[in-house]
Amino acid sequence: MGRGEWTRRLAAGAAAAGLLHLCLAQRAAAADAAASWYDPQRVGAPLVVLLVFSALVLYFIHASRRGRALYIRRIAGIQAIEEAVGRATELGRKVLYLTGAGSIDDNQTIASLAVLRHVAGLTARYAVDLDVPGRDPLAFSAARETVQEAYLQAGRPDLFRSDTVHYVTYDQFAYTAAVTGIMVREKPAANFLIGAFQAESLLLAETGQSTGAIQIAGTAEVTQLPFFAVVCDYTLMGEELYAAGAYLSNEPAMLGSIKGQDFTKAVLILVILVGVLLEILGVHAIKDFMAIAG
Amino acid sequence: MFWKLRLPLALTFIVGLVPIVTFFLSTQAPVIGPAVQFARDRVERYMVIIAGFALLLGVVSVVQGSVRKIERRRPGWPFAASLLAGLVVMGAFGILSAMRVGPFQGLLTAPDGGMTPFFWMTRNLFNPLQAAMFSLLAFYIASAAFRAFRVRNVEATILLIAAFIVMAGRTPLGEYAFGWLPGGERWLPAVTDWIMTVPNAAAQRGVIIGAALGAASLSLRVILGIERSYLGTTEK
Amino acid sequence: MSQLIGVWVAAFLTLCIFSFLSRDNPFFRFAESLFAGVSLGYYIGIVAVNTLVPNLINPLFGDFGANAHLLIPLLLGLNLYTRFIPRIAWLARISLAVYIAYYIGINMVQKIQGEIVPQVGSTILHPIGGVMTPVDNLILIVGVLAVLIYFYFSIEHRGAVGAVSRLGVWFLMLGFGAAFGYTVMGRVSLLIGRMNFLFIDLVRITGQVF
Amino acid sequence: MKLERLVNIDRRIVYLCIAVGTTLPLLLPIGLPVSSTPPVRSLFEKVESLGPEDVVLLSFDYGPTTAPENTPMAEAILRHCFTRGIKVVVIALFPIGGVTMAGEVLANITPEYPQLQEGVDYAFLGYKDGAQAAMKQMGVAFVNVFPVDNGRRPLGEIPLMQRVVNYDDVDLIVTLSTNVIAEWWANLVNAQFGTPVAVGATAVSAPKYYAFLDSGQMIGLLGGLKGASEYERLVIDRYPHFARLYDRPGVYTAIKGMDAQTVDHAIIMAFILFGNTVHFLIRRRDRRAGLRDA
Repeated sequence: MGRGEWTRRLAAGAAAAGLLHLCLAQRAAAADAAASWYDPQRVGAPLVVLLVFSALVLYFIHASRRGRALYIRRIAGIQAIEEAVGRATELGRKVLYLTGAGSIDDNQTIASLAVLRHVAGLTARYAVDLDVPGRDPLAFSAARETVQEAYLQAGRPDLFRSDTVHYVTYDQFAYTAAVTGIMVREKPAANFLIGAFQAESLLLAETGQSTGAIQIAGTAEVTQLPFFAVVCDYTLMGEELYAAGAYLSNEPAMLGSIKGQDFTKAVLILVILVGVLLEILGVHAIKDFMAIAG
Repeated sequence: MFWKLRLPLALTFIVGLVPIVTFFLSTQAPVIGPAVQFARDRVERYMVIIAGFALLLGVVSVVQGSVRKIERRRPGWPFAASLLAGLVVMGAFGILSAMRVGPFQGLLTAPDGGMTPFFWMTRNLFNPLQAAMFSLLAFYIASAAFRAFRVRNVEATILLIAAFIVMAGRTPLGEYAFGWLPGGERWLPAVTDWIMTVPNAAAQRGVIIGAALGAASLSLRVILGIERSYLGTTEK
Repeated sequence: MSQLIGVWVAAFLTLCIFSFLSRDNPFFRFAESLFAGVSLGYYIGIVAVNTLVPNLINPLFGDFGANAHLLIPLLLGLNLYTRFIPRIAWLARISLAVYIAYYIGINMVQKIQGEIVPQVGSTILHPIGGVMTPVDNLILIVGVLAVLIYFYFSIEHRGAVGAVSRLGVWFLMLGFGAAFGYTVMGRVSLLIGRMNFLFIDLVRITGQVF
Repeated sequence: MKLERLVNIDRRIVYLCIAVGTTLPLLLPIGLPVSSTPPVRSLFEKVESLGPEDVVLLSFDYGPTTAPENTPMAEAILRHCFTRGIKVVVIALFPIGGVTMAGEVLANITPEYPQLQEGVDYAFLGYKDGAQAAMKQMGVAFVNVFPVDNGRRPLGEIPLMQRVVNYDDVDLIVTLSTNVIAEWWANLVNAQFGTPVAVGATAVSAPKYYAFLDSGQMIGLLGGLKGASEYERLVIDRYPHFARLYDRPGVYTAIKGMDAQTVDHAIIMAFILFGNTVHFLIRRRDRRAGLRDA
């Protein structure tokens, strides 16, 4: 069975399970017997959304692999990545890449590693120094694998040194102090601040701004977005961060997954619109359904 | 090739589905109930232990880097020495406390309720350094506000006005501004509350829903083995 | 006396950090490198005492039979160090893969159950009404939809979609500005705390000793 | 050219202004007028209505990071209670430094009241892990949660604790809180046992407690330094002898802290206005120059 066939079947299966579940959920609510299999607190809206979402994503991955052309609009922050590395090449200065505060249990860090993979490929190709100081030990390990492999792929394993990806410390502000020190002393031409960030976001971004580096930030942390948006040259906000790696890879399967998540978004917008309409009419069915798991 | 790439990917697929499937199942379920219970209780503890081991990987990297710097007398090598000194002293106190060697009984409080050396270092070196670094934000937030809040275009102007109102509304300045009008001292604080609870909440909610979709989509890509930058391996 | 030395050490290090505001200098560099070392040592202690000893070592040494399953995380943890042996360095990826996979699965359901469903659910409101004014709900609904449209990647942002997406940007800017202004107070409080330490506590404690 | 220099002034000038604006008000109090708001007044009036027969439970649910905001609240409320002869039971439920904060505040305030006896007029029970469970258990008996006080004295030997068995013997609970613990006091203790709860919250978390005030689950709220300074002002106005205490130069108070806050906010806003004025002048100049050239 080919790979495309496999994803198509999964998609169809997920969709069918979604419909089946919708019917079952009504009964499960009435019959206590079903509750011994399900966790009644958790099935309902979350499971429906999960199945609809998975079905859409799998379908578009499949369609994209079959050669269907998918349009994805320009995202300024992503376009700027190559420009930033290019500038470092011109100036002969290093590129600094931070994967954020999160460990690899945070999806933002995984998304950041996908972007790092691309950035490392560029720095290898242009023979620019790359500096990835690590904060979380597991994220540091994964970043090291990522960068080393990117250099190997680019045919420049000679340029990868053991201090390209180096560890600093686990502490939020000790790490911040060390990185601001690097920024001020070594004046990187480009700073990438991509991943989960906490209060240190502004300390890092302001220091980087003062050294004249071009700064590309990306995070899904709602509380830190304002600071990146105000200080950095480009900011990948929330969903853009997660899409960046897929966008950069330009692989059909990756792009298909973005299309699938976009369609889910359209469905959710529709759910909100219909839900609001029903609220006006005094029918609370959709609101109640979404509130079950609240 | 199979072991190096396919095994990690196969493990990712299987291990990744476990929390998704067990999430919806009941621990009371017939047959699989105990397995669900196991997945929920034990695996989380396993992960904490694995993460604990990872810290030493970082320590090795730091020690290697610093020692190399000192050996080769690279610029700034004395600072590498002070780093190592801090690491060795504090780390030794920590490990001795973990092994309960001699006077090192307990990490933060000694059995008699007094301060351990580890705690003394935490309180007088570590915590003040953290607090000092954190408080630099007051300076940085001011300079960022000065530089960035300019009436350049519609977007920047909205940003500026919102920030300005909220800054005023959170201090007595907001009360003075319209205090000369009857009831005016409540205006800016009320507008501040409104901005925070209505438009700000809407923006945050939009970002959260979008980001959650993006994160879920990334999860799916990882589980399916489409996204594997983090493994450092590609198929090409 | 130990307290007196302590506060003066703390004060000195605080000033070293503050000196960075003027420019980079050896005092900051010293504080920064000491900070990195001490903090790493701190986490060694914390991880050893709070994680490895109670969750792994004590159970294994206490009652091996009942806790033999803990060999799984032990092996996966030790496996991370195969990285230092070039021939089998790739083995370390297995531990990473297992760790990532588990959390990536958890995150998927949690994002859907904990964020998407409740956030969408609480946006389904009667448009007339609200906490503070009668149009609050309407503004909230419009704002959420506009921001979601802004994040829509599959359509070019032109025409009507472009206009709604621009409205989404305005909502984002309003939110960002407000959040920025709102945070100022907390950050200034931290600085007040430090200044209070340098100018009031330090003097008081020194005075108490002499 | 000169105007451009004004827009791009050295950021250290901004830093210097903030440093001075924070330090001076601490050393030389300005005494900006403080007007009190209803949530603060209602807590103050509640304490005013209590006397030597009554008991207040004061819970330290914050750590050193928010001490500049929370400690002045604790001190003002404690002084208010001690002045009125109200009995106070002090506990700490915040894991990272709560008990340290409580100890420091007591060590600071009790010398001002030499007539008070520990164990008779107030009791310090110490810290308990697991705030929610502790709150529920204290509804049954304090001794279940705190078998001994912070000085390891059995509760049975403490005269005050012989008559304060559980929440039934407490007239008011005040929590000084940095996070969710305040909500638990309202949702668990007030809802279940009916004891009035008031909260001293950090500025960041204060807005979400308005809902609790509206629903009557909290009878008072001090929000951040602002709230603390309002309470201090109310206490000073009612008991003028406090003015001497609060005006001493070597003492940190919320009124001084609030002065610093207000000054710093004013400085930042002034810089923003200044930057925009210059920005506007540059644009006007350039537009005129453009007209001339054309």
